[in-house]
Amino acid sequence: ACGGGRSAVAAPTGPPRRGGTLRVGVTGGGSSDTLDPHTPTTNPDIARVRNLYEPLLYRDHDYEFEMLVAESVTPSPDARVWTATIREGIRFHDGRPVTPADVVATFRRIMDPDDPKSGASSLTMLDEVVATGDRTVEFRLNEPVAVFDDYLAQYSLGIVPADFSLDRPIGTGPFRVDEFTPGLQSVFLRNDHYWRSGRPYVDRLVLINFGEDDARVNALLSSQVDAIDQVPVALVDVLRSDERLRILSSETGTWLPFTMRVDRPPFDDVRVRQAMRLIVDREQMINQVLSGQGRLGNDLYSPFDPAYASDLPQRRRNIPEARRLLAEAGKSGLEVELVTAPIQAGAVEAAQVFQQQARAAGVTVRLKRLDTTTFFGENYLSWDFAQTFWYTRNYLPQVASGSLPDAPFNETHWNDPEFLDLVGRARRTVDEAQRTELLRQAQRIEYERGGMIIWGFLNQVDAYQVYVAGLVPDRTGLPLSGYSFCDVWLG
Amino acid sequence: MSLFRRALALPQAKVGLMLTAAVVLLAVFGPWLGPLLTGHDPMEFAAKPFRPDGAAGTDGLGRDVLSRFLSGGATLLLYAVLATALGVVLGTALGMLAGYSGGRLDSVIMRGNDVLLSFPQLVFALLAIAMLGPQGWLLVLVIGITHAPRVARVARQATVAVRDNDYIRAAQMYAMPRRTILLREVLPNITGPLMVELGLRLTYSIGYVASLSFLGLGIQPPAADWGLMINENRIALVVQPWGVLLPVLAIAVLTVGTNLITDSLASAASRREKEVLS
Amino acid sequence: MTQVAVRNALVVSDLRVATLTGTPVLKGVSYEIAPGEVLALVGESGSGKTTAGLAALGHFRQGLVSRGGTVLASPRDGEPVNVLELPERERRALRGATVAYIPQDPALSLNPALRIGRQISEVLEVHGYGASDAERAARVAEVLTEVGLPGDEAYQRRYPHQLSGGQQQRVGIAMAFACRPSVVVLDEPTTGLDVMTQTLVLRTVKELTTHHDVAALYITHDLAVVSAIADRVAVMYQGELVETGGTEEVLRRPGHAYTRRLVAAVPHLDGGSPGTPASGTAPVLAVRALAVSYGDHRVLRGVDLDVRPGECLMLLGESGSGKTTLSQCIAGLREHDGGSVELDGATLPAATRARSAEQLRAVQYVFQSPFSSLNPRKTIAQSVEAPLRTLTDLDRAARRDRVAEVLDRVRLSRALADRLPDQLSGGERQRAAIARALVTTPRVLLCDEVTSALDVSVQATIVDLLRELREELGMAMLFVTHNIALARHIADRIAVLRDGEVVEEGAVDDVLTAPAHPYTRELLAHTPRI
Amino acid sequence: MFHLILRRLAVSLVVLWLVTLLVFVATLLLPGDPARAILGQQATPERIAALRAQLNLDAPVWERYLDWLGDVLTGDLGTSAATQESVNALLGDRIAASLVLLVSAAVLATILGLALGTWSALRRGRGADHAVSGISLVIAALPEFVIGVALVVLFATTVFPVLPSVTLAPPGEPVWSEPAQLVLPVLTLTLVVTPYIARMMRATMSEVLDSGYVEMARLKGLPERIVLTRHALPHAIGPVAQVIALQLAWLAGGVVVVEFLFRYPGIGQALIDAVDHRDVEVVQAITLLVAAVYIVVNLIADIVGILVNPKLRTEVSS
Ligand SMILES: Nc1ncnc2c1ncn2[C@@H]1O[C@H](COP(=O)(O)OP(=O)(O)OP(=O)(O)O)[C@@H](O)[C@H]1O
Ligand SMILES: Nc1ncnc2c1ncn2[C@@H]1O[C@H](COP(=O)(O)OP(=O)(O)OP(=O)(O)O)[C@@H](O)[C@H]1O
Ligand SMILES: [Mg+2]
Ligand SMILES: [Mg+2]
Repeated sequence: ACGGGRSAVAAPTGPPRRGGTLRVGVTGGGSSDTLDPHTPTTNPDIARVRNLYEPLLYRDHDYEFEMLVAESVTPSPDARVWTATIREGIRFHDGRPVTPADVVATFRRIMDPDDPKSGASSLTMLDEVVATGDRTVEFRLNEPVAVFDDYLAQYSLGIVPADFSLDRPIGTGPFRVDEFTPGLQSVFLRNDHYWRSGRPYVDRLVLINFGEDDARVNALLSSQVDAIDQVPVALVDVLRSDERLRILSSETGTWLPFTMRVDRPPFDDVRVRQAMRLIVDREQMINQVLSGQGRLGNDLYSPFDPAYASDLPQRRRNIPEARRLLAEAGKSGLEVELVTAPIQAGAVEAAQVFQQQARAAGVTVRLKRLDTTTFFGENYLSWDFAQTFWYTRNYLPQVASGSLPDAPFNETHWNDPEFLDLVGRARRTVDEAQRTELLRQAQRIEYERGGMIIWGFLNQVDAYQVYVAGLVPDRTGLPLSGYSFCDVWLG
Repeated sequence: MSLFRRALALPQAKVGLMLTAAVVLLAVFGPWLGPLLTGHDPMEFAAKPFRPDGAAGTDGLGRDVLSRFLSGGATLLLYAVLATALGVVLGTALGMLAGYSGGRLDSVIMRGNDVLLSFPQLVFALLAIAMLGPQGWLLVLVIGITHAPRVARVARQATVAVRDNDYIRAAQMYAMPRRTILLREVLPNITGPLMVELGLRLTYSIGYVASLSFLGLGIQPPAADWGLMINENRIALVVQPWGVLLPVLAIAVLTVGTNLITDSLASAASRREKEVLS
Repeated sequence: MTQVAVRNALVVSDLRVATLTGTPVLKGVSYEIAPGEVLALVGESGSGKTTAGLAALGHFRQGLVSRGGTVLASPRDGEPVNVLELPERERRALRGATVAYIPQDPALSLNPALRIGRQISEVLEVHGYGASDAERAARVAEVLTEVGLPGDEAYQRRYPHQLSGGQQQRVGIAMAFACRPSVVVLDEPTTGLDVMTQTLVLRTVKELTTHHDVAALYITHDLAVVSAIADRVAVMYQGELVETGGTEEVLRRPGHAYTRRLVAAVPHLDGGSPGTPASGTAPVLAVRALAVSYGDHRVLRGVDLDVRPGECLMLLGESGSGKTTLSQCIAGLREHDGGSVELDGATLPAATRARSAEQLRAVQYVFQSPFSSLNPRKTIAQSVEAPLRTLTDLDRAARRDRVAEVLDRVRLSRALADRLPDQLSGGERQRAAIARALVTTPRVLLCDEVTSALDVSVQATIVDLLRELREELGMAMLFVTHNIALARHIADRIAVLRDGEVVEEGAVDDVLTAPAHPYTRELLAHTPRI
Repeated sequence: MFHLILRRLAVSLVVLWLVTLLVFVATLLLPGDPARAILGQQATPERIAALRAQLNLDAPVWERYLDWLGDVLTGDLGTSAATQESVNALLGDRIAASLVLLVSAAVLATILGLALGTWSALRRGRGADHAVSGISLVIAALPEFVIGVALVVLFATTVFPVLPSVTLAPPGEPVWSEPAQLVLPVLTLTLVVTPYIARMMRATMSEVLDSGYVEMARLKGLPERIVLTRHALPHAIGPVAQVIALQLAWLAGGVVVVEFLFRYPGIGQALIDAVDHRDVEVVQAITLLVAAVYIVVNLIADIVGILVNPKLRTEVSS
């Protein structure tokens, strides 16, 4: 979907020009590449989904809500029923209008008990989806959820026709499929029925998989692609000095924390967790791991949430205090194994830096480096000390994904009764001020006792040729303006 | 052994020995030398990543490249030597047994050999490492096993050439046990090709360990290791070439050195054979 | 010296050749050969014979350079040219056309991947012999017939490996004579051939040279051959010609000390001291109806042999007759299919592994080639000690003493004990091998062609040594050979083996003077004598 | 000769069968759940269970082996766990692409290697020989990725940016539709392989040139050209064919790194991908394929060896 937000400032000036082919190099992907709107896994999957399909609403470049297939999404006073109104005149790629039946079918597909899609796990509160008018659909929940719109604003919840099949991957996105070769590339054409008139500007969009950093950067340097995502941060300065290129650096809420299991020794002792948090030199982390391309973290996530607890004091490295806490816990000379894998650029590097930093406090960190598949394999949720990676999310959806006992990815096995009570109440609280207060208290608990070391937020750094216009910084954490290419044009 | 003396008489062997010795010395004493020269521990953060600070700049995590380079050869060498030793010992044993026994045992061993040979090396490494994780002993094992069938071929061929010599028959006539015949009569007479193979395998091992590290399957971070350094610093080749160039140079010099020695061993061995024949 | 009036076909004067490092190989060699004449060039191994021969073609092996002298070769219809001064192109044109070469080992010199007809015709082609392919084809057939081979198409299409050694050598000769050269250089062309084939080859060479007026340089170290073929002899010693003259004259009245040594070493069929046949006593070694076959090929067809204590039996037979097979069966190195080998009346197990240490000690075997029977990586002492280690329980010091004792016995200086085989000469190696066989004081010693890989002069010393040892130690001996000339020097009795069967057996004198079997007679007839 | 070749063929088949066994067992031992690997981090337990059932991951091992072997024998390499597509379809284009890469590199390296080897054998001990030996020694000493990176820096990105550094074929069109993209990968592989062939060729040729029959050919007065082409070269073919075969077989497996580096859409890239995703069927297919290439190439080399050796060739007739 196309963002509203600020307008682009790039080399080509004047009004946007139509036409041309935009070739984008995207990190990752492989033979399991898919066009399924509801199971995007890798970056290329996400990039495809973002351009072919649209959910009811989504986050724009500033991480504010933006209505897409829906014109509005409003809660009932008790936040148990949410009503979405479909945008007037919106059509699928084949020209058929979007009907409430399509929306209902979409959610049935996602929630299919035999084959639940990625979005299903965070929609457990959803009882049923009912068409209530020509253009309205009701989402009936089994409990009040005050921020349900946030749950709907996911790229993996794109609206598709009721008769959707992967052989005819149709959505309402700015582009439609022309060709698709798993593991290699996809070619999309302009969707002439797109609801935002005049857009997209380019005729063709080619998304090309790149497994290798080298190959991707080299392809950009040798002008075989127009834009690439995820520039290795260490190369930012070099690429910036190249006149043919532009760097797109976005501040995001993406984080790459260390996870400590709070229910197993040695991290079941809160003093050990606190000591570990005091060991990290966060500035050094950002400098060494991210080459400075990041912002300081304070062991709290969701920095763009209005309820973010920015009043809590910034935690800094304090080795004497860390040693004291460890001694108190009887864990001086602690030895731990840190499980790491290249789950994201910088992950293995961060582990190495942490290993080095821990020495100062007399903590010996052994690195166990796995490949990504093994990392996310059978033992994924049972590592005592590991890492994880999340894109920008607001607080409550993030808690639902990772900080509740029944959350699908509760890596730290976080199960704090006081915290659960606060969060549960907040979820049901429609009043924003009241909710914010509850969330701040919950964050304070995580700040004091949590199992994650959140040392910073990563900037998203991408690069493109100077003749490409319309790419803007994006807070969601997805690269290249959130992979949204409908505002992009070629000078 | 006279083979060595003969080989050493060749100028290329001297050059090879010098190159190899230089790199080995560097690898062995580098870990002590590094901090003295640069003032930085190989693990310590000296500056931001890929900055031209220090003699050879910093690496992807801002550690001092020179210091890491100096301490990065030991593991590579150790693994390469161990893997070579394993492969040559295993392969020689199998090859000699096959070549000397002939018949059914020979066929069984050599077919097994063929199977191993046709199994792609890299897939083997990939699978083994995916199975058990990248560990030092596994690297040594994987590379050693990869070498074994190749060495076995050579050892078998050499053994077959020696087997029908009358001195082997004489030993049989004195009812010498098979093991003794293999060790005392056969082995000393196939040292020529085996030494060549040893050198060749060592050269391959070095490249192989480096290649596996390059694919992220070899020696693991944060170890300072030449192969790994190339992998880690490759993206910044244009900005901070030293992180790649120093280890590449060292590996190249080392392999060129071992290759030269191997070469001279080969020509010394073939010359010896010619002399024996004439 | 019959054709003084005729212009010499090849005149070599003051030829000097040295290695790249400067060591002289030929120190001013001069000789000349007239058309139709055969000059034999004799000399010990390494004296420079091949070098001198190749120089006639203007060819020096890699590592050797010419250091002066002239080689004048006269084409059939032209002026003599100095080969050494010709540019490379013209030298090539000369080779094969004016001066041709017949190599020592045809098995190595014929290209294994080319049909023999092709190999002959290509010489004709490059030298522009004949006007058409048909003419050349006819010449190939003709020259093959001249050397006594079938010239037909099918034969020409054979590959070298499909010919026997003698046939290969004759192809080599045909190749050399194909262009009707005026000079041929033959480098030991009969070494490695059996006597019958040797006679055939010698006869062919003789015929061709006289018939076509070709000057031949015949390189050899076998004086018997020299007397059979050469008109004149040149004796080479350490890169110099020490003596030249008519064959008769040189062989009868050798002037130079080296020549005298050479002549003395030639075994004589009619000289020597016949042993005393020990009859009556029970045989120490008895072979009964021994049969061996390889697949369908029956190598031994029921051989019976007796060797009595203290006796030497010579087993005579041409190449491939089964001599080695038989002796290895006795030694237990080869399994047999039928029959038995008995030691003192008791049957020996077929395989060495099944024999007792006592039996192993009693029967010892000396291999044909001293170059392959000693482990090149073990010192002489180690090799000689090996049987003691496995077959006796002597302690280390006792073993060492025994080794020293045996080395003395075979007249090997103790200084050589710690050398590796390749630091010894062939004769010394063979002594070491004999020492190894003697170290367990065997009752029967099997000697398989122990002299055939050695120089004539060395051969004589080994034969002498064996005779003395037998007298000193009183052991029985089976002496396997294809050289009937050695009979009187060593044996008491002879058994003649042919195609796996013993065709004649008897006391040396009886067999040599009154051979019963036609094959034995033929053998005797073909053995060249001085 | 024919029974010799037939026996060689039979041996190859047995080896190939053993390889299938090894491949199957080895891939079975891969840890991790393919289902989870396919679905990635965001997978829910229900989805994983559903997929496991669909992939028939719970059947007994021998049954799966027999099934798989039967399919392979009928030319069906199975269904990719990751994409749910037929492996044949998935790999078809990639095999073609890899073949193009391999064959061009092989042809180039063979020609270059033979020429250089012969040339330096003829100039043994002279400057040119030392130069060729030295250079090939250094290149042989460099791991392939180093050569690849160096070429990219030289010709694609930094020094002379004239060639593309990665392969981006329009979908549906074969990689060779843009030959410029093939240059660097082919060049890298060629540089890796050529030194070995050249060195072997030099050694073999030196030996042949020292042989009695070559000396004899010269003594017959044959011009050097004929000595070389008719008498020397044919004898080098047998042993060198073996080395070329080994190198080609290496290429088939070693192409992974190069394909990875140049993002070349061949089987090497598919392999790394498949191992990452525990896409067992694809790993099996590719491994088997590479093994088969190895076996076939060696078979051909042996048959060439038999054919150029008149002794073996005429075995039946004599
Ligand atoms: N290529 C060479 N380089 C250096 N020295 C050589 C070379 N070829 C031969 N020689 C030396 O030259 C001498 C004469 O060798 P040549 O082959 O002519 O002897 P020969 O009389 O033919 O011996 P044989 O009877 O063993 O054939 C020997 O001492 C030998 O070591
Ligand atoms: N291992 C074998 N396999 C098949 N045939 C063999 C084998 N060894 C020997 N022969 C054949 O057996 C026959 C006798 O061989 P043997 O070696 O006993 O002959 P020989 O009399 O010692 O000959 P020479 O004088 O050449 O040494 C020959 O025709 C030979 O081809
Ligand atoms: Mg000679
Ligand atoms: Mg014999």
